[in-house]
Amino acid sequence: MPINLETIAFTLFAAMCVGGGLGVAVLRNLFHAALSLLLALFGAAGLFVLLSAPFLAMVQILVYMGAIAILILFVIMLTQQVIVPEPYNRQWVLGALAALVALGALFMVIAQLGGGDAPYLQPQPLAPEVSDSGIAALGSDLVDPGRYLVPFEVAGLLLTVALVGAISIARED
Amino acid sequence: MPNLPVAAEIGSGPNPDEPLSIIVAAVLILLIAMGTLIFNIWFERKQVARVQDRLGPNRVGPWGIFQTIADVLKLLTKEIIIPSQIDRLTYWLAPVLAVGAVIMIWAVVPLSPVAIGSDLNVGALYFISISSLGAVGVLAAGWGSNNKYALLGGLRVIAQMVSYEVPLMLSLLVPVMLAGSLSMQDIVDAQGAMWYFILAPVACLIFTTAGQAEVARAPFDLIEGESEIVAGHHIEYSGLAFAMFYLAEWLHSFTLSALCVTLFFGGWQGPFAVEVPALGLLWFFLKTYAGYFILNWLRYTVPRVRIDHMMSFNWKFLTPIALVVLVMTATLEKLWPALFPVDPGRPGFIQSLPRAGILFLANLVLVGVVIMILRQVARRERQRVEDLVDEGQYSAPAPMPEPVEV
Amino acid sequence: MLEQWVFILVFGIVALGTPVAAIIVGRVIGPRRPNPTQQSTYECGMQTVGDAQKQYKIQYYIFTLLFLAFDVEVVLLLPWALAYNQLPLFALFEGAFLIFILAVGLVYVWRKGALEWR
Amino acid sequence: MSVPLWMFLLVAAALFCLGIFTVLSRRNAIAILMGVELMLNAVNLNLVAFWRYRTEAGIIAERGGVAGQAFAVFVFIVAAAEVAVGLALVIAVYRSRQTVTAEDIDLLKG
Repeated sequence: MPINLETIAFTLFAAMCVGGGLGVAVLRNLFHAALSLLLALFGAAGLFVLLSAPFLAMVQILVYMGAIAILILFVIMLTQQVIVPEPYNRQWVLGALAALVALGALFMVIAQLGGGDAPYLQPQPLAPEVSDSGIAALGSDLVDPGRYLVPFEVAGLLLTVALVGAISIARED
Repeated sequence: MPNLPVAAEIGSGPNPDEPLSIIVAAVLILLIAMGTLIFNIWFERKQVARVQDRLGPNRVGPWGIFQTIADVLKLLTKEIIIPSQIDRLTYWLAPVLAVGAVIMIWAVVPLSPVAIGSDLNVGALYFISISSLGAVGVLAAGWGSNNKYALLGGLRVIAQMVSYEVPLMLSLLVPVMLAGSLSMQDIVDAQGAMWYFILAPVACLIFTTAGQAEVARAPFDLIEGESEIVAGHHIEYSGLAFAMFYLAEWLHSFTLSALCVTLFFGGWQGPFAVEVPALGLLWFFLKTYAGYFILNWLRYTVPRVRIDHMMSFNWKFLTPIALVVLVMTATLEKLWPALFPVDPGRPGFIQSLPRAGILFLANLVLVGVVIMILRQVARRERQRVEDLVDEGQYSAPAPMPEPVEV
Repeated sequence: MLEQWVFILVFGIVALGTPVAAIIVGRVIGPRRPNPTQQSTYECGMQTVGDAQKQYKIQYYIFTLLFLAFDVEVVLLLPWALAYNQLPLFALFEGAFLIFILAVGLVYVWRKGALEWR
Repeated sequence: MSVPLWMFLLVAAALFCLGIFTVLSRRNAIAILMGVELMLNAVNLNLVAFWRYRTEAGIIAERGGVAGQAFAVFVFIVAAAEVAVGLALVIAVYRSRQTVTAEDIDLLKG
């Protein structure tokens, strides 16, 4: 891997991602764990930019960091069990084992793909006519009856149902 | 005005072979933001003094223009008091995030046809995403200070910020739809013939109102309700650490004006702006200061809103109207080309007239309908209160006692 | 396309570095004479009782929840609005229907009285 | 692009496994939800990485060129809905039982 701005940025964001994820897994203070989750999500947003999907990167910041993370921080404040003496349950060794096994399995699958030299792994240049990285194409695909129209409307329905459901569950009466 | 040669290079796509030019441009934009801020604080203090029939700063330098610099020097020599009960990581993260998020918005604000930090193809989305990061800073300040007032103030301001972000985003969709692009420079370019304020006045008003609430300035400055929650989330900060929150708020207010100008008032568009880019810079700042003046005027004229009213105003008034405006604009965008086919032979201004006329009239009709509905609701509310009084369930408050002469 | 983000990266570092530098300068230049009274939590001159990290009203959560729903809806509508002028007339009804679905949710929550601040 | 695909996949795999560990081992229900978010994010990273590396030039503007991005958008939405309902349940349980520890929530054990 040559050393240039792109690889440096990749290393930075990948470290943020993994480091943040590690923080979520191990930090005792739940509020710090949530901030660590923010770091991981920000790293992922950076990786999306590197993958030429700036729209998703911005959506990641807007939805995950701006809304979901705030919701999580709110509930941490509401439930006030921020620092507990024992953050892990009895089966944490089992959990660690399962995670390691999964990592090993995924690693073997990725190893099957081969290194960066395999020809089909070379990234394709984005077509010059889509200077917007495919956002307009995404827009027309989302409302195309032959493609994602049904998921598009169902997503709206899901949101409404989740909203109504969550509010009736969370309300006092 | 200087011609900003370096930023001009960046505007046409930064040169990766010259990392220095990027850094210089970044520092230049930071200096523009900070320089205007120093001036803005004096400008606003002078203006509010006039509104309140005072003189305002008038000691340091001519017309007190160096007052802000003196203030900065004073803050520099103040002690930064660090309370002993804080959560260190969160406490220090908060001011950094609050300021950083606001400054970062300036990366996508087009200052002139050639001077823009980075003309991202998702510029408008970048702006709302980054400004939503500021909310995390507020929450961190509230929680990290380990102070009840700070936490309550933080929670309040978050509830306010996130609520008002909804109409803000929905009204942002209107210029995006009209221009067919998320890039800020494209949105400004598309307003060459006609400002979007004419095409979408209601969206502009919603954007400004929601933006003012998002910045948490009067009449939506509930965090500063001194009698209730002292000073909000930044109560435990002092010295330059407090100045960071102060800076973030004032810069955010100016940024809001700049964004409003970019999205609805043609940004740098003006006579000869395309031919002489430096002139674009002049138009941009003229418009932005005009907007800033009006926002400040509102700020010091309208009394503070109560929190329940503020939430109702957002969810029961602004958000539904923003949804209606969006659907209305979408409908008319499909309608007007069918009624008035585009004639490419005509100049741009004439061409844009039918579209502007139809959209503007529709907006006027919408405003009329909304006012009628509001009057209906107000009449019903008055009737309800009168009925309560008649039934004896509610009595008017006793008159104030006469002041005693001493 | 990626080149434009180089500036954002650099500018982000500059933007975050500014407050960090300012606070460090403030701590270096400013005096530092800590004492227990000065460092205690501010509470209008009273002794602070207990931690601040207590339980707070559910109302804040409900408004954030509403925000989340509309936030995600805007994400769905953004590509639609962007591509709108190239889309057929049919797209108008699809977008309007999505807005209608969420508006129904808002009206339901409104009728239920969850929008009242208590 | 000078970063090969497998490195992105590796980051996603690490994130996913950290998510698994968090979900299986944490006692706090909110932490478990955070682990789920990590896992969903890893999935998104994979979707976009494969989209970027396997979509051929010129196909973006045509039909199906942005399938990876579209899927990722739907994952975002499902994640949002999941977290909204999940946290509402946490709050409801907390209100009735004063706990957010997953092991203590055994209402169905009789």
